[in-house]
Amino acid sequence: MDVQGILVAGGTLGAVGAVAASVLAAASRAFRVDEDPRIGQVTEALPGANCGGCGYPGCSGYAAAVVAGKAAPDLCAPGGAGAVRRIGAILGIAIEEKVRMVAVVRCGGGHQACPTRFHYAGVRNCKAVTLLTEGGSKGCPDACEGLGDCVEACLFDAIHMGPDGLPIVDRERCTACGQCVKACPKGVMVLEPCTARVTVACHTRLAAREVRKVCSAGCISCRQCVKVCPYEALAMKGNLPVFDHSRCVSCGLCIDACKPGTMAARVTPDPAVREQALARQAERKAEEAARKAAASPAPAGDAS
Amino acid sequence: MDAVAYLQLVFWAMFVNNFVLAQFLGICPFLGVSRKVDSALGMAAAVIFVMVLASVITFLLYGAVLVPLSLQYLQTILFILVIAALVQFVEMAIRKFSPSLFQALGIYLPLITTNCAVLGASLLAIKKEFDFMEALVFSLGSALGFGMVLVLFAAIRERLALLRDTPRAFRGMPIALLTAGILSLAFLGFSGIVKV
Amino acid sequence: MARRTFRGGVHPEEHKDRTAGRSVETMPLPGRVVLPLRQHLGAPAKAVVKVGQRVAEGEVVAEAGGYVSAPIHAPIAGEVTAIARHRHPGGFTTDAVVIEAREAPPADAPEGASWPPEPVRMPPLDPDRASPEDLRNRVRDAGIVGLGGATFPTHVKLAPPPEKPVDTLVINGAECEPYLTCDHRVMLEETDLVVDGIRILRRILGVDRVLVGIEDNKPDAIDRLSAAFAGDPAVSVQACRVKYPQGAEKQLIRALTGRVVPAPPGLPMDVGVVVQNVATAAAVSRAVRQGIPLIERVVTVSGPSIAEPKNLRVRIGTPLADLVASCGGLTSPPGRVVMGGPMMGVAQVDLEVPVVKGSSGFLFLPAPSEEELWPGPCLRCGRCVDICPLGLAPAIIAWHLEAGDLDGAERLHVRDCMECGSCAWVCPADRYLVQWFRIAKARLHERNNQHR
Amino acid sequence: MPKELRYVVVLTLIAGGSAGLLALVHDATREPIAASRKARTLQALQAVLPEFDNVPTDERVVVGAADPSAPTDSEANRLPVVFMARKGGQVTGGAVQVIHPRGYGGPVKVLVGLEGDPAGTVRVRGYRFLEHKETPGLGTKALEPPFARQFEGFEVPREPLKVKKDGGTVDAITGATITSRVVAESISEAARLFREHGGRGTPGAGTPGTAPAGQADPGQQDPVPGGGHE
Amino acid sequence: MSETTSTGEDRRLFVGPSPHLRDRDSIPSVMRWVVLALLPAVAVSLWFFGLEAARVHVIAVAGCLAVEWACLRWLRTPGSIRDGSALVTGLLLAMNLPPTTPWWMILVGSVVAIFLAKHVFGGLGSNLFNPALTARVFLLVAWPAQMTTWLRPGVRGLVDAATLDTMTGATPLGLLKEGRLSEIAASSMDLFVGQVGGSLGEVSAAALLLGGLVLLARRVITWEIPATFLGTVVAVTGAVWVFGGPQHGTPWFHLVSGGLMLGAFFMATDMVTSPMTFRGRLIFGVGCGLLTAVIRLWGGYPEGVSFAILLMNAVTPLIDRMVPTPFGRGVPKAKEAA
Amino acid sequence: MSERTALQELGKGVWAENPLLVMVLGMCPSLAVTTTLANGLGMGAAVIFVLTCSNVVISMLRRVIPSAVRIPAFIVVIASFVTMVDLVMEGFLPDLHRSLGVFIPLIVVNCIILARAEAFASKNSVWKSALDGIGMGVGFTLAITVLGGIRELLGNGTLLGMPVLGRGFQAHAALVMILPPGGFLTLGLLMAAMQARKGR
Ligand SMILES: Cc1cc2nc3c(=O)[nH]c(=O)nc-3n(C[C@H](O)[C@H](O)[C@H](O)COP(=O)(O)O)c2cc1C
Ligand SMILES: Cc1cc2nc3c(=O)[nH]c(=O)nc-3n(C[C@H](O)[C@H](O)[C@H](O)COP(=O)(O)O)c2cc1C
Ligand SMILES: Cc1cc2nc3c(=O)[nH]c(=O)nc-3n(C[C@H](O)[C@H](O)[C@H](O)COP(=O)(O)O)c2cc1C
Ligand SMILES: Cc1cc2nc3c(=O)[nH]c(=O)nc-3n(C[C@H](O)[C@H](O)[C@H](O)CO)c2cc1C
Ligand code: SF4
Ligand code: SF4
Ligand code: SF4
Ligand code: SF4
Ligand code: FES
Repeated sequence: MDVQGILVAGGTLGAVGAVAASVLAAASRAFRVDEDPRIGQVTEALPGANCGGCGYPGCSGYAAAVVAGKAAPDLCAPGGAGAVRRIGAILGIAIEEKVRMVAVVRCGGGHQACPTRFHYAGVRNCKAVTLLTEGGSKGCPDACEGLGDCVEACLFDAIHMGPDGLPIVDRERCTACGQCVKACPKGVMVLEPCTARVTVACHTRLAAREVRKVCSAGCISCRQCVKVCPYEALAMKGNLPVFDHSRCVSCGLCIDACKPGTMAARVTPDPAVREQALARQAERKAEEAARKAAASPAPAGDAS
Repeated sequence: MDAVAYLQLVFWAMFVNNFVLAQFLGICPFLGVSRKVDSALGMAAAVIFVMVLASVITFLLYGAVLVPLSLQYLQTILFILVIAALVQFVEMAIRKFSPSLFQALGIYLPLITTNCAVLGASLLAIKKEFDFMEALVFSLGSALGFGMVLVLFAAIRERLALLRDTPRAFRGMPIALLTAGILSLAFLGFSGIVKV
Repeated sequence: MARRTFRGGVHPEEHKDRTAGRSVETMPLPGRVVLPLRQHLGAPAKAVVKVGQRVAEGEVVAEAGGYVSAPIHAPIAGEVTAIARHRHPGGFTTDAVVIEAREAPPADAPEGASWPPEPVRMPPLDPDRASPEDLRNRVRDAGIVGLGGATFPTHVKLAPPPEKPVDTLVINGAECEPYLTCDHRVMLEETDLVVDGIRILRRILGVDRVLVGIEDNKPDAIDRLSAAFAGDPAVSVQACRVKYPQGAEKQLIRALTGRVVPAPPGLPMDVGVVVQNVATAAAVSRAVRQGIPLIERVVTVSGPSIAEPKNLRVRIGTPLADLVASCGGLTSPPGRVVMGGPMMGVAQVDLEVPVVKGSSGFLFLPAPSEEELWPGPCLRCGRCVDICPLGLAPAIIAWHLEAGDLDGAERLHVRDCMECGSCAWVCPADRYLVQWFRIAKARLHERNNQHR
Repeated sequence: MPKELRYVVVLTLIAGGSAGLLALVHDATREPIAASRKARTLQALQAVLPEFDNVPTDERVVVGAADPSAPTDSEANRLPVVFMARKGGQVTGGAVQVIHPRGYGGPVKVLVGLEGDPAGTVRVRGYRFLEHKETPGLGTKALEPPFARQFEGFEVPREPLKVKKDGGTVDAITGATITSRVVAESISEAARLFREHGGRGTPGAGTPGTAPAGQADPGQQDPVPGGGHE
Repeated sequence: MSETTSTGEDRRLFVGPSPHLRDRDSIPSVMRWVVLALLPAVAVSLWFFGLEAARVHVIAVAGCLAVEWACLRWLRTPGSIRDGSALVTGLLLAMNLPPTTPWWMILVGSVVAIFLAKHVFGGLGSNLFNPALTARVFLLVAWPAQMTTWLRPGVRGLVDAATLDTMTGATPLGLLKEGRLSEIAASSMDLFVGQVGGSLGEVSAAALLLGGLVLLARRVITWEIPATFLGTVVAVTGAVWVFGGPQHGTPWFHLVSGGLMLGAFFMATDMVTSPMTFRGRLIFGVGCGLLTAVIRLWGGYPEGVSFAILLMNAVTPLIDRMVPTPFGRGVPKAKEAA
Repeated sequence: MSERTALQELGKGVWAENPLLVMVLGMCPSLAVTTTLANGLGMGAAVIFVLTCSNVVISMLRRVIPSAVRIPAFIVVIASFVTMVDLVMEGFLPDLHRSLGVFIPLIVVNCIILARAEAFASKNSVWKSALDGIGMGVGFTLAITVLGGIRELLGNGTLLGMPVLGRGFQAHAALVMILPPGGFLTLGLLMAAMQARKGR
């Protein structure tokens, strides 16, 4: 059989192939749909978590918005710098990178420190408690309820409930998508730059006097942290100290100074930084003393 | 064959010898496009359309081209070529005329090409030596059966998705497969009702 | 008379016998009252008094904060000692005016001023002569809000927009919540006021048909009102089946008129009906005929932990602790204290809350059982679906919510839920269904606000 | 339209080329395939037939085919076939392929080997399922000793065989009566066809397989040739 | 809660959402009623099959409870061994087995029921398929011979393999399937009372009916499923009997033989795996009845109840999508506030 | 995606990207033919052959084929190899050919093959495509052999036809395992086991 057989087979299938290809060719003409191919590319560049943190419905929605120029290319927190770079490459634009943020728990009032006002019988959900009674179940109206709405909300499994009923953020996993911030009815979760290793674990609106009544870990406005900071990274705003993150070097001296333990280390401070800070503190003390000493005669101050 | 026989053939193809649960054809789209009832309905419609059309075309090509030329050994390659082209054609058409359906079916339309059910229906119709009407009815029944379990399964999976207590190890594909297993166990109840 | 009713509903144990037969006792005037500025739906009232100011009983201490709002009057004479945030028995915190009774007149009072001063009253109106407009303004100025629990300002309901003509007034004497008997007692003891109030309301609305719906576990009230309206063809007193929530307005309208109020934002007005509670009617009569503003109400104090369950006539603002004292104190520490009925009432954190216009009762109930504290998994028994008076599918909505699917819940109309509690009551797994729906409604509300 | 033209050219070439290549492979495998098919038939026949020195596949009758000795492929597949075995020209037996339409999982194609003379006593020599969907481990027990042994050398009576449940003599397999029935009835039918067509080389006139004569209870148990598809 | 002290000093109130009253039914009480309602049928099975029946009941219940305990412990799915659901499953599994079922098969059945059909899905309330029936069908398909070996009623002692053959008989439905309806010795009264071969729960329609009525009276189950299920079977088999001939069996025969009563009152009504709406339950019951009749009349298996219920379990999620129209949504819409 | 070494390219299909257990592709043959260990092996071998050859050819043709007719073109290539396997197997391994039945032609539509053609071969060099094909094929084969082994053992009491656990066990083999439900259930449990291991 042979050549003829081969030709018949080849010819037959070739003909069918030709017909199929022609139909497809015609169809691709007739049914042309124009879509910016970059939308697909951008979608691929995104992590595909569909977390909605960007404010668009799903990653592809965001991709369409970015390509259309309706959204900034750096809104995807989970994608991080990598995604921004890739999107920039696809769209041919240069984008500067942002400081990575991370979620932080601004409350130290766990079950022990800040007991509840009543026994709660209901859905184990923070939002539920705050709807039931304004201020929630804790003594402090701003305390963490500890029922884990933030844990539920995190799509990246970055939050776990600690033993004392306070959430603990896994800083490696957190993508700063902000879902926990949205979910927390008590405003406990906030995003801070990941360089900030020390935070104020309290955000109460109560006055110091009332704080003492309801919570042993809350800020009592004693100002010790502000005083001890050698870099002037802390200042009181209302009842609470506030960080200037650009100044804080995370030496942790304020942690030692804080009696209730409101100042909390999210990452253990580096001992070297601490040494430096202590030195700086000593220096400043000396300066202070010197200034005081020099105050009365007032000679030309040696600037340093 | 009379009308009753055709009905029996449809029943057989849908229930007794269901493509997915008894014949293991088209499992990938069955697992892939069954997360939402709406997309399952779309997929079911697409498969029914493609499957019947493909069976008819391949049946005719087989009888009119391959048999006279003694090229039966080309049936696989010819059938799949026709199916692939057909699917792509349908895909382009849907994309043009119903972008919403296209969105919903998304990446699954091309999956029909690699849906063994479509090729399977074409091949089985030849293997079982059906005549034209039988082949048509058989492919329709098979496609309906596929669509039916797809939709059933999609409703089941929508419910599975609402379950919060499924142990971690079983979430997703394992539970879907185990459900399909129990479903196919239940479908064994149809065995013996009609023999074809 | 056919017993009228609606679809769905449940039959909780009534627990009414401990107070149903006890006539209303008037409590002595409290030494101190707390008047939250949000005692009604709508805009909070605005305080018009200052700390240190002396006020007479019936004097306005806060004026309406808008059209949908109501003024608040001093229930006792005394000195305004504070205007500060105070816990409201509704589960929130709000600004409140605190008035303390004083033994002697203030130092700067004019010579010879007596203390306490004469109560302030509005001039009486003759309901047959006064225009509907005047009558309605009187209802407004008297600070009357719905006493059936919803506390919607009554004058607003009495002014339906012209495109929604009202042809029927429904009077709600169902009192379907277990334990509560205050409306029952009002119907028995203040029949004249209720009847008169109904006539006034009818005149304001200009309707020819009044239907009074009373559950048939109160045959004495049905008889009393039927007799009072005998010969008045416009008013018909109807017995309704004992079933919770017979008193919910949509259900009552369905039972009495057969009309179906459209789903939210549909209102009774959409089917030509206005619903008012019997106690509201009595309050209207007082305000019109005697010029007395809404400064007191009847409250049922009951529950297993209370020594002498009672129906008390109480001044608004009276601290809850005073009520307990009037009822002989507590026999055992209660597990739960609830304002309102057990099905829809609000649990209290402690007893430091005042009686407000919407307080129909205070119940001292045992602590929840273990099963109630730790609900089981949903059995999908469908009981909740069968009995939801609004025809919702509570369990299915709750699955969506537990799985974090707010949109799914919205598609299933979670917003329609009136939080009657029937579904959670009937659930064999004791699931917190209603609470899930509250969360959902709050989240949907937040989401909508965000989008604006 | 150069772009579209390119589609056509590429696809045509690939399709044509593939088919050409396949033609070559087909050519090369044709012989082995034919050989292996034939070998399998013969192997199956050998297993159930008494000794023979002819080529039974060449001496067959396809009952009901338009031309019983030269049937089409599909006829040979669908219809009962009688193969004759001879030794020294003498009929020693035959093998009959019947299709029982009511197996547990659908039609069963059974090859029954018979020994003896079509005109005299006919004994069973063995049987095989050629195509079946009986349940492995249950229905297939019908091919294994305890059940199969009762047919070794079994003299097939002229009246139809029945399992005990149907009031006959054959011991059925517990839990697989249906398959047992298939075997019993197929043997009966095979013997009938063998008696009718054996030794003649041509089918009996007027006995197309579609309406076999001599059935005791056609509604209940007729292994109708071509009654099912497989 | 850790703060609750035993000294009585803790005067904090409980604060929770309304309602603050609950119906007295709880999961354990519901399950207790099912067990109670099954007792008459259990007693009948013990009467007819003696020690063999007791053996099956004990192994099935113990097996299910043991697997339940293990699953709760290792998979941490919700539920508690004390909620009684595993006990019900165990009893119903036993009722679905022939009295001679080997012990190891019963244990495999327990694992299939409790692990595969229940806890894999998330435990009580989450399963899609009726656990006891999944196990029964699994065993039936896995070991068809053992699962269709029926002891004659009245054999009270334990049976060993050697004597087994002399003590077996066919079930009425098995005979029907083989076209030997006339050989059914049992009178229709025997069928009703249970003087026939079959699974433990297939024998006495009367005892099951009694239990079913208890469940209905106690409102553990609602009438829709049993009524439509039984009604459809009667209607379909009746029609076939009238038009197709007596060899298909009378509707009464179908009503009182096989597992129909057990299925209609105890298994199709399993709330977890049946629809939640009134209309849904009607559809479910009709579907079960239709499938049962079709499988009994034309299928390869003599009994169709278990398959029918399992198949309808699979359709339940689809049925449950048809939620009722909420009050006030069927009428012309009020003007939607934007 | 960083460059992979040849070994990684080969190895990924076996575990991390196992086409059956991880990517859930090629389900039909995996479930249908795995009633015995031998079937699994045979099907596996056929798939390795087709996958490797088609990967190579498609990778060679990847610059020639316009994307609009990409799918038909790929599938024709695949179908050719499948038909070859079919013909060769029928000629030389008739028994295996019979037991694999209609699933040999259906290798054409085995999603794994087209998926690899699309996702890998059409984007990578010939050499890498070959490695990918072999790796994926081996991964698939391993998975279906395990599946076939379990099902044959539990469903028939044998392995490769031998009653490894004794005749007593064989007599009580669970039929359901070699019926369709057994396929779904075994694969489901296998995947759950994989997921449980990964979860640790
Ligand atoms: C579940 C539910 C139950 C109710 N029960 C009663 C009741 O028993 N008696 C009553 O007067 N109002 C009841 N209401 C309030 C009525 O719906 C309606 O608001 C009231 O009758 C209107 O009259 P008002 O404005 O004079 O209070 C209930 C509301 C709900 C949502
Ligand atoms: C048991 C058995 C019996 C068969 N009987 C026939 C037959 O009678 N006639 C036939 O053409 N093919 C029959 N076949 C099919 C052959 O295997 C094969 O198709 C044929 O002998 C080869 O083709 P040929 O006609 O070119 O020799 C049978 C196969 C088997 C297994
Ligand atoms: C999964 C399954 C497969 C079966 N396969 C067969 C079979 O291949 N052959 C058969 O005769 N019976 C088979 N049966 C059993 C039949 O359904 C039927 O019960 C039996 O044949 C009745 O005969 P008996 O009286 O011997 O039990 C099977 C049953 C089940 C559950
Ligand atoms: C009325 C009723 C019927 C039940 N029927 C079954 C049943 O058929 N099979 C079963 O395994 N469990 C049954 N149960 C027990 C329980 O619902 C079952 O274990 C759950 O399906 C497990 O999630 C039943 C329970 C009730 C209340
Ligand atoms: S911890 Fe908060 S911000 Fe970080 S990933 Fe989780 S939800 Fe997002
Ligand atoms: S941080 Fe907020 S959301 Fe998280 S547990 Fe505390 S209160 Fe709940
Ligand atoms: S609380 Fe809502 S969902 Fe529950 S029964 Fe009442 S209206 Fe229905
Ligand atoms: S009543 Fe409770 S258990 Fe029953 S379906 Fe509703 S939520 Fe589920
Ligand atoms: S192999 Fe994927 S659909 Fe069949």
